[in-house]
Amino acid sequence: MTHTIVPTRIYVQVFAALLVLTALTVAASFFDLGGGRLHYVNAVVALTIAVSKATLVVLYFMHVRWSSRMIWVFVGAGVFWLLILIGLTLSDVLTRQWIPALPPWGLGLKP
Amino acid sequence: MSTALGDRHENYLNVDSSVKSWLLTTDHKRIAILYLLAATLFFLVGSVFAGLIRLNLMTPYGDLVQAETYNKLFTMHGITMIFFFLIPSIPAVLGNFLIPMMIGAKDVAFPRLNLLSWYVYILGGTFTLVAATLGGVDTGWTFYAPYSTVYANTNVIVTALGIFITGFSSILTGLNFIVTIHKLRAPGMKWSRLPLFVWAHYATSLIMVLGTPVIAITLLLVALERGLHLGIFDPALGGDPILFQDLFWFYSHPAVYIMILPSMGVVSELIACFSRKRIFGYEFVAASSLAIAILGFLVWGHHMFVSGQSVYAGMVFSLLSFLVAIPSAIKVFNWTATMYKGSIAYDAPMLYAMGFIGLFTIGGLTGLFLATLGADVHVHDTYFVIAHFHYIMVGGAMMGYLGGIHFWWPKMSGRLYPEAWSRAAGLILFVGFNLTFFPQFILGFLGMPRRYHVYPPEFQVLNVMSSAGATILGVGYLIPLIYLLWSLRYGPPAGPNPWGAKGLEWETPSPPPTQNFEKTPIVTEEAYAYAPTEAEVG
Amino acid sequence: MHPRRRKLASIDSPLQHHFVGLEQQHEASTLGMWVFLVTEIMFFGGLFTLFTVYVTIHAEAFAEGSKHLDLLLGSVNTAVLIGSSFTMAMAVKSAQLGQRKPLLGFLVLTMFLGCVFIGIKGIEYTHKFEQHLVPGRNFHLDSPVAQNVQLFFSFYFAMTGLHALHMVIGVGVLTWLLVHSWHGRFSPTYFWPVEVSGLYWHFVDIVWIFLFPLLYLVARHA
Amino acid sequence: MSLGFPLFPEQASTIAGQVDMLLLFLIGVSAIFAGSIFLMVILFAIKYRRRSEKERPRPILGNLSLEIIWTVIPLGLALIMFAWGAWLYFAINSPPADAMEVFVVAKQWMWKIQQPSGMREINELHVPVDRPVKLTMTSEDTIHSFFVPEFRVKKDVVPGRYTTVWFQATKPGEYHLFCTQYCGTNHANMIGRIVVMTPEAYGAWVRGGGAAESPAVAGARLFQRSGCAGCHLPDGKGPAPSLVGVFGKPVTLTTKQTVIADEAYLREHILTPGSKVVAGYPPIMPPFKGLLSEDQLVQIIAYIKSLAAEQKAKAE
Repeated sequence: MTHTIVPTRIYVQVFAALLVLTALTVAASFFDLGGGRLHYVNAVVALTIAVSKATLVVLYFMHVRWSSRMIWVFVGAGVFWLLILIGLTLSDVLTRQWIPALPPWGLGLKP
Repeated sequence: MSTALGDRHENYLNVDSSVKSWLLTTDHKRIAILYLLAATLFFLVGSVFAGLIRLNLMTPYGDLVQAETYNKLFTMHGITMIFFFLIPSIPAVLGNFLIPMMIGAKDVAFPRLNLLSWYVYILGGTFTLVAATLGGVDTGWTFYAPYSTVYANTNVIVTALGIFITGFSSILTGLNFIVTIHKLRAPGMKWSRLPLFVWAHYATSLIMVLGTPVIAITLLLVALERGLHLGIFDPALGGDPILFQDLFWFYSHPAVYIMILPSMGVVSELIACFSRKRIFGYEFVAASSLAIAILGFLVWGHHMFVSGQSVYAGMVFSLLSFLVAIPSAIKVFNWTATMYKGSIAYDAPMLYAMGFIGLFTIGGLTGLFLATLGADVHVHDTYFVIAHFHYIMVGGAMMGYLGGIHFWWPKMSGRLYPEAWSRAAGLILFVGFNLTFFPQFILGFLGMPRRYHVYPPEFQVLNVMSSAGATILGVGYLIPLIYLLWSLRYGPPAGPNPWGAKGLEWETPSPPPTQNFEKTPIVTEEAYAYAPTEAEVG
Repeated sequence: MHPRRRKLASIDSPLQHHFVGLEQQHEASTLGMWVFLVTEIMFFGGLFTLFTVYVTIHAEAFAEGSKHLDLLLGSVNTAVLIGSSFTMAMAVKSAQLGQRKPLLGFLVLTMFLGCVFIGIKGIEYTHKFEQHLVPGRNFHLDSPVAQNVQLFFSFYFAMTGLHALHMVIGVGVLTWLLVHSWHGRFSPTYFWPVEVSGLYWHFVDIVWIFLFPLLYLVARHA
Repeated sequence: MSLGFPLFPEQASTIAGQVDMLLLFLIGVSAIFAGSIFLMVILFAIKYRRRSEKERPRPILGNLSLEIIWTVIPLGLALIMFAWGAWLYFAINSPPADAMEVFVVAKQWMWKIQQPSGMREINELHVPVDRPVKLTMTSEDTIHSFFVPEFRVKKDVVPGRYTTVWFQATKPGEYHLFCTQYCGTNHANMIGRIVVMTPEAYGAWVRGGGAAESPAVAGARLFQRSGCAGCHLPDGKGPAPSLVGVFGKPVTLTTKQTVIADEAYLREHILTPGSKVVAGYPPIMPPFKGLLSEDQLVQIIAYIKSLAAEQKAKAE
């Protein structure tokens, strides 16, 4: 059997890091990080922390750090496909108000 | 070839004939037979709906059925054929039967899960059929919001839940295949030696696993919206109905590849066997399956070019749609090149394979019209689209399925079917199919919209042609049903390898024993090693 | 792996007939669970996509809705769930080492924390019900964008509800594990059921790790 | 041709010929590809048919240059189709600035149309020949789709937002208007008529329609009656911004975002004012959701548009 036995110390450290990050993200939400102008800064900070937490869980609690490359590929595929779904959907929603001007090279449609 | 063995040996069919042994079986071959029976049943139900649709469209005035009934007919036709026949057909029947044998395994990785998938499929199907009998559903198989969530007065919730449930069957089958192909290959069965049928099913399984959950959550939301008025897709409550289309097509476009990729896998096997040649450009055909599976997820927006989607997103989706056409083209070219300087036999499966190439080529090329932005605007939601996807789904997927059934029938049943009848049926199907669906391309150019119960009289000539073709098509489907059943009792024993084909599944008796192989095979050669050995050339 | 060396499988052995050995069975099961988790990502992914779109176009209403959520209970629940992930990881380790008593202990602890999470969620749901924030006929809020706030709560209930359902299933799976470990079924060579259940449990934790900031935090300053 | 049916519908708009050229190109490419595949399959099937059971053809494993050729050529053709199609799509989606504006409200199962003169039609649309016409469309219930085969244009009509389509008819005559997005029981009967008339005939037809109010005039009345005019004073001194000249201009919101005050924004703002409040003004406007019909909304927006046009005219 080649299963890694992870030392308890590492689990405790990851657990502590997760709690600290949770505290950090809650604390950050009380401050207006964009200075009232950039409304998305808070969101970026909160999501960055969430991604870090998820990464810790995946790598250590779920043992991906010690897993075969195939598992990495599947984890990566899951995340990648989710980004495709979100990304291409947003590409539509966020550009709907852009009304195209008549192309400059023209079509000569007028009689 | 040993024909004397016949049915004498103990095999998966005669090992235990009690009903209980079938309903509780975990043998992938028996589960495949269970799927075959259920899928055939759903196909017959779906065909009856199709027949009534064509009958109604013989006249422009909707003389046969009321508008409500007609709308339910095309909805149930689409739902039954897509979710309950085409999607499970090749993977769950032929894939289940063959993948473990082709890779030299005794079963799939999770046999009990495999049986569960079948029960889940039957449960989902029952839900939908119950909904159909209790008044039907009239949203179209696409369930577009807000019609499905607010305005339809039919059994939308039950039907949506039925499809939701069946989705899990598809997910579990895909999961099972992925793990099986990764972990259960016989010694020496490297990825580069896998039959293309297995490659195609690997790609298909990826789509099932990555796409199906999205349709599941989407239809669950439709049911919740109807029941609880969540408002997520309802503009009256702040929602956006276009987002339903995004999520729906994120699955439903790749779902077309769930139907066609396995069929392409079948055709690769058939062309190689009946040309007695290794597939030309094996690596390219294998890689193109994966490319289709991946690129297929990036093109869903081409179903929404006139939906009010952003013009710029439309351009991105159009460009990506053209990219997914390339791997399909590569496959067609490679199959054709395989026939070059081959030794071609005209057995029934090969006729289906050649029919597939022809019809799929037309289906694929007309897909380009729909990917081209300016052209799609005109033909979108007209009969052109109907014709296009029937060329892919019936001309492509169905031809491949029938070709595969004919090819592996001797393996599954241990019997041969009458050759002359099978060739005649293949030709009748080809003629009937083209007569049914080619006129619909022209109807689409002329502007006849889809899902019309009545239509302006100038479209009648073409509609009558189409309905006439459907009659021939129906006869073409009935003939194989009859002679295949006939062969179960009267067909001569097939022997392990009636076609002289290569592949592990042909090295075991027909029908195969429960464990597939006497002992685990050890693979030492490439797939399709039809070439003469050194000694033979000598 | 020695695929050609076939072990004899007795009836009581956890090895199923079609595998070559326990190692192959273990790897297949782990891969199977990961593939399943990929489908789960996409399942929740549909909701996350919709939420992302609406939080962009109805930023203000979603911020207002977010402020009606109980940040304290949400934070406590996050800590509880992270704690349960930790105890689950320890349970898997105990199973790996074949230590029956610690395995039982950590399983019970994980189940307990899971139930605490579900309980707190129940309290939050009750509050929302009392405050008339459940979408539907009883929804009431004095706000110029009340309707879009209702949409926020539709997402809140759909997403946390689906997550809670996964928690309930997880507790069910843990109960099954508990029974089997009580009977001493697991060993250093056969512990994959504990490991794959652990993967599932951690996944449900990760979903919450994203739900928490998206629902409770992100929109607060929009 | 004596087929008994045509292969293409009549070309009756400026865009129709362009679309048909693209379609013919696609048909040509498809025919060449499909033809050569069929030919090869049949040729190979006959030429290399199995003559003896002992035949063992020599394997041809593949050919990299062939693979590259049959990847690159289709890719090149595909890119031409893409570019051509995208160019046309842009044109189909870019209404000329001077287009005559018609409002369309679709509902199960009819087309309600209002002419610039204010005249209303149901399931009929009269337009003059040789003049660009822009339709601003919305739906009262489900999604519908506006399709005129002879014009080669189509656009979904979506509840909760405005979509537009434009065309310039080239031949007087009558054409089908189809609903192509399935919308329920009588979807197939949601068929209308487009009547293209000479400018003279159209003028006479409009005059014959009697003294109908134009949408902007009706909108002005609604603007008074609904209480909008109490706050939105023309000089901007009221508690709400002046709406003179606002249409089509950028406005800054309380969130520091800038949006263009187009139809979509005005619509959203009238229905749920709280969501995007203009900077510098208190969020006191009541929501009009449920109080105004789609027709009335369109009229108020037409009025706000006319204010911008008036200002522009004065400035010139």
